[in-house]
Amino acid sequence: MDLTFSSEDLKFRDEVVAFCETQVDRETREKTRLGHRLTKGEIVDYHRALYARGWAVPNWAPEWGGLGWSALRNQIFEEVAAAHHCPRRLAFGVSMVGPVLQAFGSREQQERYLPRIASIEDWWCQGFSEPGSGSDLASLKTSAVRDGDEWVLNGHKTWTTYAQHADKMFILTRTDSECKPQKGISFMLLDMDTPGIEVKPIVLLDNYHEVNEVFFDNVRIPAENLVGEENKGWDYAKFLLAHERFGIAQIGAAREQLNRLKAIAGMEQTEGDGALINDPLFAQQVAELEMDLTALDITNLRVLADPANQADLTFAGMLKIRGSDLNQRLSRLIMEAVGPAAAVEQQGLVLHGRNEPPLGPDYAAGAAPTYLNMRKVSIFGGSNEIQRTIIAKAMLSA
Amino acid sequence: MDLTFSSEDLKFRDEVVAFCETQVDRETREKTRLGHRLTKGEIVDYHRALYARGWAVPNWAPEWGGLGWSALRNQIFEEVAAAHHCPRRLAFGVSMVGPVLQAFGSREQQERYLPRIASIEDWWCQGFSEPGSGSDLASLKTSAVRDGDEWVLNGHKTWTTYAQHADKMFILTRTDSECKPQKGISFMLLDMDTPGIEVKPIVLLDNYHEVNEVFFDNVRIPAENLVGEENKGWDYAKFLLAHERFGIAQIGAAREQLNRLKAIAGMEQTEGDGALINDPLFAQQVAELEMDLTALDITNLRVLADPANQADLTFAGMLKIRGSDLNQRLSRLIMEAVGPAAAVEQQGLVLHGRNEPPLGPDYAAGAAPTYLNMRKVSIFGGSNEIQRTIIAKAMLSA
Amino acid sequence: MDFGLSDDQRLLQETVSRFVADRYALDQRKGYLANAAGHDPAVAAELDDLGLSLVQVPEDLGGLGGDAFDALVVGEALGPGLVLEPVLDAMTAVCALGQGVPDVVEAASAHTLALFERGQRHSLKPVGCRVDGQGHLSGEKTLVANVAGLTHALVSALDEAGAVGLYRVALDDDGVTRFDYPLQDGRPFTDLRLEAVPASRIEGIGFAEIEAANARRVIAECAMAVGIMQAAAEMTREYLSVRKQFGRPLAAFQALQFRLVDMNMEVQDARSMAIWAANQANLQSGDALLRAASMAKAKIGRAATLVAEESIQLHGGMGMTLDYGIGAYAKSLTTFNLLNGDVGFHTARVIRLAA
Amino acid sequence: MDFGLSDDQRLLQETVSRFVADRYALDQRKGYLANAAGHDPAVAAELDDLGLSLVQVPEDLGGLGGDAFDALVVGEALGPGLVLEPVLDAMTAVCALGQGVPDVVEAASAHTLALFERGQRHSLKPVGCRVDGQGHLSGEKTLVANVAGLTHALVSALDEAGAVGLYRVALDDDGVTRFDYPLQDGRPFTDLRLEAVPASRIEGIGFAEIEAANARRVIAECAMAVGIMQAAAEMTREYLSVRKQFGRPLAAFQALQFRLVDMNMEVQDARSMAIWAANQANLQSGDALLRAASMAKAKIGRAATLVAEESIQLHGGMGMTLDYGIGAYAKSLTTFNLLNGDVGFHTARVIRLAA
Repeated sequence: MDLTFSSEDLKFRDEVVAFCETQVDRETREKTRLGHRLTKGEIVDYHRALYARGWAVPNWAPEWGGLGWSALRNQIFEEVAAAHHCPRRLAFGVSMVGPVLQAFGSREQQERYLPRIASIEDWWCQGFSEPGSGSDLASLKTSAVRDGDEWVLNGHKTWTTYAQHADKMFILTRTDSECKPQKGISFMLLDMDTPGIEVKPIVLLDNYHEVNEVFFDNVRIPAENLVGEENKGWDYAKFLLAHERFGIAQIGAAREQLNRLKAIAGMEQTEGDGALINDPLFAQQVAELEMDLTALDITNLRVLADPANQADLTFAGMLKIRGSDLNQRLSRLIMEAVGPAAAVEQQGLVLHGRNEPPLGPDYAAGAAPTYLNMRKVSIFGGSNEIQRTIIAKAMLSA
Repeated sequence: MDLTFSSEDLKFRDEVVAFCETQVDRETREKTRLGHRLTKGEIVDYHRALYARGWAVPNWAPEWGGLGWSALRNQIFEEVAAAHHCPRRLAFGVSMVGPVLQAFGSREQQERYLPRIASIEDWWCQGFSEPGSGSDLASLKTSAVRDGDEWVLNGHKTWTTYAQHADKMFILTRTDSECKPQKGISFMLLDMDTPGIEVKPIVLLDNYHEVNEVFFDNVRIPAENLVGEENKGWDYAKFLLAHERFGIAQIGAAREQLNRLKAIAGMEQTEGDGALINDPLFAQQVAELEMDLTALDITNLRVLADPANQADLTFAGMLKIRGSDLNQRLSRLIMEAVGPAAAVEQQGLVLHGRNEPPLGPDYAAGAAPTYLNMRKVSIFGGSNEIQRTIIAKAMLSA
Repeated sequence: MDFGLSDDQRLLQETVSRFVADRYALDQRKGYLANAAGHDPAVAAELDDLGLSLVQVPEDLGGLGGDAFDALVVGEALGPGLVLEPVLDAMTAVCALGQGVPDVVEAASAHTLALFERGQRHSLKPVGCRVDGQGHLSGEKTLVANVAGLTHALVSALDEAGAVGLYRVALDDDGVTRFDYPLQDGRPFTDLRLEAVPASRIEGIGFAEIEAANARRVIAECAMAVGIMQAAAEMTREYLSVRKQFGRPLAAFQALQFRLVDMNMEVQDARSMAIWAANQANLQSGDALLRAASMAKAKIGRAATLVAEESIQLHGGMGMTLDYGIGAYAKSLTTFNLLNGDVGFHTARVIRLAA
Repeated sequence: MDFGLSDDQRLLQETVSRFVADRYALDQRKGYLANAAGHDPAVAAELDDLGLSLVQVPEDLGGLGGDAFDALVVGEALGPGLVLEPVLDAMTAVCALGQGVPDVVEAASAHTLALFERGQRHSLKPVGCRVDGQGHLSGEKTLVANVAGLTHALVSALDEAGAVGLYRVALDDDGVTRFDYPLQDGRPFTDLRLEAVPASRIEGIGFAEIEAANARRVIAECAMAVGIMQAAAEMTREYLSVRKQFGRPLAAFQALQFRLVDMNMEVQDARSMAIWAANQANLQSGDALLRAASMAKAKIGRAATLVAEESIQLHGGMGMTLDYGIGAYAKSLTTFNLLNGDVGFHTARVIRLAA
């Protein structure tokens, strides 16, 4: 057993530090630190910086710009980037549709789409969930019917993150309703400016427009936009979801939150013990979160470093459940550390350039919105209930 | 709304205090306080004291010595008795078979058994659970077959509390195996000295012989020992279980444990803050238990004082779940307050009159056995999982 | 021992519940929030007509002669409406004043409470607000309820001797500047900057009286939180019964059933705690009152977090949306926990004031 | 970064696991407990032959040259057997001595540790044990592991100057009186009364060294607790799969499935924490080592309580019986948590030594 990093890994870490400090916009990082939302342009600029550094698609095949980063190296990148308050990398192009196209797409599709994903010329969104089929994806109803050289798409997707920014969508559609639900689904690509698409915002608890409903009314998709074989979409979707696993525990984000928590609790003054961090009951919660994070960090590394654990479904689900729980608890404790000032809905005020004194310290505005937004991480992307069901199945069939 | 006790209730409370202080054996109370086990004789003596005071069967019909105590008055009795470390009242005769006989027994059965229950001339035990039908009582297999003026009983009961002390058993047996499981069950009475009965001890986690397996090999029961109608036993059992509800939250026991916890934590000295009770992290757990007990106490009174709540199955289950959870947490925290001395299995030593210095303070010996024994309260008498299932059904059918 | 309502209490409960049902359906409330004032002054006037702020004022002083149980009834009934007007503050204003100032009793709901200061977290001790020898109050207060129609604030401040007092100031004074904002749960609030504002001291009110009055406010807020939790739990129960997944209603899944049961137990526990605290408010004063309020808030605050988070989780994606009602309940419970002492603050006070 | 075992570690693991499988099935262990000695000296001799106490001693001093990862492997593999002999104490005895005393290295497993005193709870500070000018040690120690074959104890005591030292005393000295008893988990322990017992001071060992050695013992005990938890979780998984109720295996009930999953996550978390702590034991000293040990014990202690209680609950009535194996696991986890610092003690130390 050896839990130390190799000298190559340590050198790589230094490179990431240098990148974050010099190549990532300082204001963007400061906004992220304070829990404020970024504009589309700020997010795109971050990805352009990654592209310029050659780090846009590190896990792709070398042919398409991949670097063969190990799982550990990915983790190092995520942790350093989170510690420097870099934005989260967008997954939809790079980690979702990109690998699917490389594995199952036609040569033409690969050449047409992959370079534009890497350079973020195209912003992709994901058309999987539907009203009535959140966790039960196989029950989806949006259908595509073949009509000559085109498919005609009708239906309704929802929870579509950043559809309002997207140029393209990859979508699961029902192309055969006679067979078993999983068998009649196809995987297609879609231009968001095709006539018949309507994007309607869904505002989440944090008052932020992040996800959308997307309606399709006789949207015509060229036949060449089918990925792989007709009615094999369910397999591609499973392949895609398996690729989502790295970084699922959100260790870097949790560590950044823990540091923020300690910093805030060191500044907030209480009546009794001076700084809040000296309040034993508060300090206990911080200590427990630190212990939990320490354990989860090692569990995550055990998965990253051991292919057997990667194949073990009990671990993937555990990383999701524990990671989401930890990040949620951290966001709640940060909000409590901020205290009454967090009860003020001031994010809007600050963002809209209100010319008044701030209603609390700079770290106050983002605390409650972040807490509220964080409620989603145990719901979206396979709820924690779904994860527990998967783990139980794996444990009990062993 | 009025949460005060009437002057009659306060007077009654004083009477119970006087009874506990003057009529209940001091050594018995001291043993109970320290979590040591009582002999059969000590338990019987306590019930004789109750009988002498006229309080043996307060909830029975006046005809059989009942006093018409209100639910609140029962609660007052339980709390005062617990505060004075009186033993728990045995339920099997007074609260279980007694009410069943009054409601469904023949006049002859009533006259024969009820006075001897009240005066504790007969010690009763309960023959319900079987291996393989713990929570799923309806699947019981012990059978009684009619043979002339007798029933012939064969089978196997388990978890039979104090069967080793018992003179009589009330038992559920299958008398018709053709019909729906619930329909073919009868309720019978049994002399424990009938030939063919074998009682085998089960030692629980606390090293104590409290429950038993009971085997029946062609045990002959007189036909007159059938209670009520043949194959109606399930109804009588449900009636019996509904009568078990008062005192289910074990508020008195919890309050006594909380006081004991505070006393111990006030005596145990830590390196840091003097007495353990001054350790903020420990004090927090004590405070939370106090808050939880305060709420449960009121919930219990809401049920006692309001017939509508009594009929509401969500409340009965809640009292069982919350009460068992609270008492279990208290027993754990008492054990942790005692500290390392609780790790010593010294109950055996102390009880067997070992003539050596005690290995810890007097309150140490009973701490871990009590904790371990308390694990049962969320399992026996309808596990907390069964309770949650019942509550869910009640909530969702509303 | 009687947990039933008196006839007067039943009438009070029905009156408030009817008002909430008629005027504070969640969709109506959304409309009020969209107003520039952050609430609907016409609805506020209707609410005002119910006279709830005078519930605890003796009858001979023009009130309803109720006690903390009546406040409990009002709070619990207001909860499901997430009422935007500071009814409980007005109640407290009257209490804090010892019911001795006719101006306030006559227009209780025109008075807001200004007890907290920025950077002081949950402390009630005035630090920056001071009154000079001419009776002019200067300083800043934060987290002050701020609906249309308010004319006065009751402000805690230090006098020249350093003693804490409570002062009545007119909000239309030139020395008063407001910084308005909504809370996370939408309620309109404000920060006040006071520059040499004429202030009349309320006789007989020192720090102990302010603390006691605020403890009663905490207990009433707990009752309102219980009302919110009941509504959230019921909404979740309905959702699980109706919503289907994998071909079955969500309520058929045992793990979700058990969590619904646990949520329901939290709500019942919280309700019991609110009843207990109201009883303590009737009987206790001094440290015993403060400790009772802290026990209630610590216990009910925990329950509020659990109910808020579980009801979102059990709603799944729908729970995350601003428009669906459960989010409004959850955000109100979150705000409840952030203000006027959080669970940690009150737990520490329970320990400090150990009986 | 490599979580795999080296060839030596794999061999060590297989050796210990085979010993546990062959000699420490739970039924065999029950038989050992029934012996007057509270364990089986013949089995103890077999265990002794494995030389586990020397795992961390350098090869040139006659040890196996391992590090804390090897101790982790040993502890985790011993866990499922609930081994009665104080292997980890013997390991610690060698560590505490800085591997400099040949007598101890040669007979490590004949040495027991006597570090705690009655009434001092989890404190390692000697209070009543003192050594006089003639090198005679007097006082009492509690909770000392006590199997047959022990010849010496390493006792912490104050010297005439009030400094803490570690002393080697012979247990057959006339001044030594034992009060034997079993622990809750059955292990034979004793209290020692020492009356002017000749004691040789171990050079170079002061309070800091004792604390550090004990922190390593805590970390090894955590590894053993992880081994116990894994066995308990697996036994529970099997029970749920086999046992039927209402006509279905218990494992078909979703609420029970989820609790099994949660228990499994606790075990994996605990295992990760034990690995982390072993790494810290290799790298750290001083406060950083103490804090790492406390983080491990606080986290794993919590997991141990959950696993002990849940595995009993999920077993239902069977879980309550002394004879069924799960109870033995649960009682060992309970005992683990009561000794050598409980969750509260270690959490407080994590806070006090905050990085």
